[in-house]
Amino acid sequence: MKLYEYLAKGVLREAGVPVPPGRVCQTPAEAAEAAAEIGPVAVKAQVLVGGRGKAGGIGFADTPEAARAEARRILGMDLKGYRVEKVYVEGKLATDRELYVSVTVDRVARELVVMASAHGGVEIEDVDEKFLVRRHVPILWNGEGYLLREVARGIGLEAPWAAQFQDILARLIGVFRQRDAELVEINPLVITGDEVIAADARLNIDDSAVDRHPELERVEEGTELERRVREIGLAYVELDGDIAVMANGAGMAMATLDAIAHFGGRPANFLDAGGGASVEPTAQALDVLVGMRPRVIFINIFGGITRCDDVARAILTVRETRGIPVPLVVRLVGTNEAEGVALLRAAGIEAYRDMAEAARRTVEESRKGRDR
Amino acid sequence: MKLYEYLAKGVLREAGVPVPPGRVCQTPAEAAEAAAEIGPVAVKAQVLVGGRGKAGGIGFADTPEAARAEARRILGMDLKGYRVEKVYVEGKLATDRELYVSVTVDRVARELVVMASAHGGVEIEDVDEKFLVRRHVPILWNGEGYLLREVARGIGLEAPWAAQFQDILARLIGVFRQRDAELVEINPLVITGDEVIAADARLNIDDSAVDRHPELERVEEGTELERRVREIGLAYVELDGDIAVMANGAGMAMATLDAIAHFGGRPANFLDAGGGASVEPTAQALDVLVGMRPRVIFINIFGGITRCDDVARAILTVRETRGIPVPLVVRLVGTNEAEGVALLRAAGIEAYRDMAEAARRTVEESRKGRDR
Amino acid sequence: MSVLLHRDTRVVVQGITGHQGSFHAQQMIAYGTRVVAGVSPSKAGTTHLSVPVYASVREAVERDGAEAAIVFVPAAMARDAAFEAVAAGVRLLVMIPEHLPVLDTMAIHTFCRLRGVTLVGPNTFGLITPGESKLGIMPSHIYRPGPVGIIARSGTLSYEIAASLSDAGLGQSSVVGMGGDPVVGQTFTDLLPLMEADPQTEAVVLVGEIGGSAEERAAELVRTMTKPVVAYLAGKSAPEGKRMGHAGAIIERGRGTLESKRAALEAAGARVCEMPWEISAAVRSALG
Amino acid sequence: MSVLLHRDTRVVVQGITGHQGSFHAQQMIAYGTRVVAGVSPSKAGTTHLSVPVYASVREAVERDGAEAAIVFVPAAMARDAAFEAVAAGVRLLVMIPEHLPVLDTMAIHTFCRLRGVTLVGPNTFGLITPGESKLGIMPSHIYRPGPVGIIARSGTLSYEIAASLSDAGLGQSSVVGMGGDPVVGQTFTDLLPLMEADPQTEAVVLVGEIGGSAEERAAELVRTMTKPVVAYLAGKSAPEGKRMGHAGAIIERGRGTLESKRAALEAAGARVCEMPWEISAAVRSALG
Repeated sequence: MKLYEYLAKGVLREAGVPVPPGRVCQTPAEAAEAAAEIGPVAVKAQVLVGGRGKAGGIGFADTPEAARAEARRILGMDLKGYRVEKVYVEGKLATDRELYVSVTVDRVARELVVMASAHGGVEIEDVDEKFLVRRHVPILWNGEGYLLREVARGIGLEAPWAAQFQDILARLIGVFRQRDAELVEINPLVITGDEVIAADARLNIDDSAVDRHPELERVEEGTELERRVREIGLAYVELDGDIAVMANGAGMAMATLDAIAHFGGRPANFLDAGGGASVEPTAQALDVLVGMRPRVIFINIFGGITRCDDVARAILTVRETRGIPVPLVVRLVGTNEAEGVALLRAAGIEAYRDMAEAARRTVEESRKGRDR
Repeated sequence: MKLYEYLAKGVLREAGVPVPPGRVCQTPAEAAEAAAEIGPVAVKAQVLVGGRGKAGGIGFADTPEAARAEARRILGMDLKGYRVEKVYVEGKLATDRELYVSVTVDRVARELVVMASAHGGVEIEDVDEKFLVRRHVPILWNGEGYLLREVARGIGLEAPWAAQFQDILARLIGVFRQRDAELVEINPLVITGDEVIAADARLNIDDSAVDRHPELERVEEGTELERRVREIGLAYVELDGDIAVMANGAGMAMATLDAIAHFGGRPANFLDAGGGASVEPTAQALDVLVGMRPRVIFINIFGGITRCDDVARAILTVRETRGIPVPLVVRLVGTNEAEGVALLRAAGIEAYRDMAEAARRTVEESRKGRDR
Repeated sequence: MSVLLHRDTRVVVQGITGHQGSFHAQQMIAYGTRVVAGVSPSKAGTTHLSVPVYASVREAVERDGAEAAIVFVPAAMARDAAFEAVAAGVRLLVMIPEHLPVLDTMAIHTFCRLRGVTLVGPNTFGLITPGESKLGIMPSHIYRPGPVGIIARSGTLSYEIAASLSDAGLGQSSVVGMGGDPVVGQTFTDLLPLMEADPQTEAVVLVGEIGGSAEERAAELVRTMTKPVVAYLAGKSAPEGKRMGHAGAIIERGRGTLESKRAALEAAGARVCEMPWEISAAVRSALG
Repeated sequence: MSVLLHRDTRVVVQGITGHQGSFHAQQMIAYGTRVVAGVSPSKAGTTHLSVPVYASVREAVERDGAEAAIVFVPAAMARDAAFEAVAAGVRLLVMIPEHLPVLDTMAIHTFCRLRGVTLVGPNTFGLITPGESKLGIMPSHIYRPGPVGIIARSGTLSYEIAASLSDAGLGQSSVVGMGGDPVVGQTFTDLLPLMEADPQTEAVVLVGEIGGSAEERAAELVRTMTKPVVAYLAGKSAPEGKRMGHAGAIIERGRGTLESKRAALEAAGARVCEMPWEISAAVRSALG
């Protein structure tokens, strides 16, 4: 779960990380009020994508009136597909230098890793490796200073900033651990005069740990359809093609998309119906696919724990209740394959055994659909 | 550093461990007042030794007047060599069962270890091993319930006490870690009706960690002389013999006592002058020994980092300033041995090379002293 | 021979009386797995599927000599269950649950390292030594004993591939599921040396996917192996920044792409198949 | 040969510009120890005793290939220094400071185990391979190369014994200080197998004392050793419940007595001497 900047900064502020004063606003009037309180401000679109600045999602204002105008401009704008619903009105910083610092998980070392750079303010993937300092955080690390000193020294910080940076870094690691984060990032971490202060902040929470953090405000992400499917408990990602896809298991679902692309088709979604799905969720999932109005629906099942007859029953249920108004290609092998195939055949649906053949046929159907 | 029961219970109460209401009192009048507030009470001598009960250091009182009388009896009494200065007046418990539970360090496993028994109320060393449940606390343990369940089950606890016991155990481990303890012990942990409550408590703090716990009240331990020598920064233990001993290094000091005992003598103290002591602390240490008015003083030095000439200078300093009115046996070998021996010889003191010979001579001198 | 799991491995099932635990314990027993006990604190003292049910793993270790534990408990209780098994002294720990917080997995992993325990998972289908024993949730009927080792990040995809190998007459020596999470106990890098050392294994199939760098790391080892390695990598069509079902299957800020993995493996001499159905022919040809 | 420390071992001294660190670094260099660098954040960039002084151990490891670190910092900073050395990748860590909180030592010990680092101490005099290298605060002149390995809980007492062995013409292969704390990195049990395996070592002297059960544990190993073991145990006259100089030298509630240790070692076949001056004759006779 990604937190909006203003929420991330709230968590950091609570943890003792210096952040500028700021208020989240939903109207230009609120923005003007906030600026009247704070003084010269930045007005920042609150969206869950990076690169806001370049896309025009950040403005500056020295007066309340200017803040109102900036808020009016930004609120409601479309930033990389996301409509801006809120702006964060925040005290403007005089920036002497911009640093980068983040904490994330190193999958290989199975440890947290700190990354820092003296060249902040640009996306981390654009920072040259040679300017990046990386240090692992041992699981037994409990504030020992060596780690903080090494990072501060590694990016060339000296007094009076080094001590402040070290303090901030220790707090960021603390936030990561206490909040079950998967990313804590301050970019840029700004040097202004003698002070070090977080100008922007990202805080992503481990989805698997969100439930044990009732103190954090929930942020919904993704399209409306994605949210709806996730509520059923299924993994779903919207794509931009015209072939609706369902498979069981994340790997099979990915491989199914790849197979469609292999034959020149364009998948409309990723949908993992689960490794051991039964009739009900499978029917719900199929229901979603029908609702997407694709050119074709491709169901690719390798029945391990999933039983092919259950899948067949789910298909028939959906066809009987709401109908399936688009071509349907089914590939069905594995546990109870014979029963499943027989059930479908009795209803006039021919199932494939071979994944390649089924995927090719699916793509052909999608072309036919386009020609119609 | 051992904490008095009332201090230990204060720490436990703060950590959420159930303890009876209680007040520490220095006069019989205070005890009566406390009893008036609390109701029927136990009046308990606050001393740093076990076995108070058997020694008469605990009394019970149902009325304020009885509490006054018990306090009068106990305050000022001598318990195993310690004068009782304070009593703890604490709500009396109706005891159904007495359990034992403690957390300490397992040196071999280098982990904390929990010990528990359904047979509490007696000293742990008297509990049969087969009634003791031992479980290590992994350094990564962070409240996982398996450990708590295993211990509770191991001592045969069932509902409604098991859950309370588990909660208490988790808190005791927390206290151990947060306070840098070396022993947390509740004996007995009492079952009274549906409740589990700590009737007695020991909390010993790791001496090496006391400095980082300014929140803990300091408790002075040992005789006045022991405290005085420790303030100089030397390791000192009072013994009951008549030969004052100084050596450099803990092992050498122990071996020196053993050598004296080996030849039939009785050491008056253990004193480790340090592995690399220079003139000043050595002179201070010797000064203490002289003040003890022993029959003989034995100085046993293996000069490694310690320089023999420094030791000789310290001896001569003390002799010149305050005088050494008892026989002195010096064994001096190692670094700068020749200079040290020469310095002493010039002052009329003959040093030994051989530890055995010196120890034997020391014991002979002590016998002479006794004959005088 | 086989890696990690043998016909004699004594297994305790944590959560044996739950819906999933009970079903799969039964399947494992039917396959021949030596399940010696189950754990379920609320059902302690009973018998389930003809094995004793205890309140703790420790009892299973002490009374029945359990050496391996498989965990079927909800994610919220998984860390406790894992610590319990490790503290009780098992040598192999298979974590089936999905949705474990990554910090929990890191703690479990570290505790396993300290106690010398082999951790498989979490979010894994487990592992199977065909014809001997299985410790997981995979369908039993698709495997045949044989010369091919499989290491997979994904369950169903590995079933697809195992079945196609079996259909082609290519049995499996050991099949191990890494698990679909970002942090898991055993990765390709931990398992490849076991496959290389196992006399039964003649070729290894890696089933990888987008996210992380496990495949790139594996490539470093593939370079030094004497046995042929065939790989299939899923997620070529996955967009950046989206989790593809597995918590670990995500391309983040340009890292974890399929291209990077394919390039590394091919440069190391592995045969990377374009589609899963090409695997069995590739293995056949690699075995010569 | 020798255990743990050789003439080529590259050493970094943490706290090299402090009073104690500077003195002993000089002594070590004079003895022949290959001190390649020192660490002292406030003096970084300077040269001390002809070696570079860095702000971090990492620099010493990366630039000068330091493999061993010896720590001379106040107890309050010792945990930080130890973590720094381990994280930087040294293989051997010698902790001289006394008065480390036990929980700190436990954390350091665990971190060392996770990274495969050999921890000696804390509260140790260090270790020496006579004639090759020393890593500690022991007086150099008392040792001679030879066939006797010494493992000691106490510094000065071990000096006494080493000197008497040297005087008797019995040199030492390796002398290792366990440290006087309740929890230490290397105990008799960890070191005896190294002595047993070391071809230069022909007999082992254990210098034990009251407190804990390290000697009883050692006895279990002594039983299986081919090399003779001679022991001296200090603290026969120590009263119960009193710390005898070392934090670890205390008889608590009847545990850690000398009698228990002596009985265990003798039952295991070790020769336990009554007094330290009897050691060299006992070793001479054990060597035959």
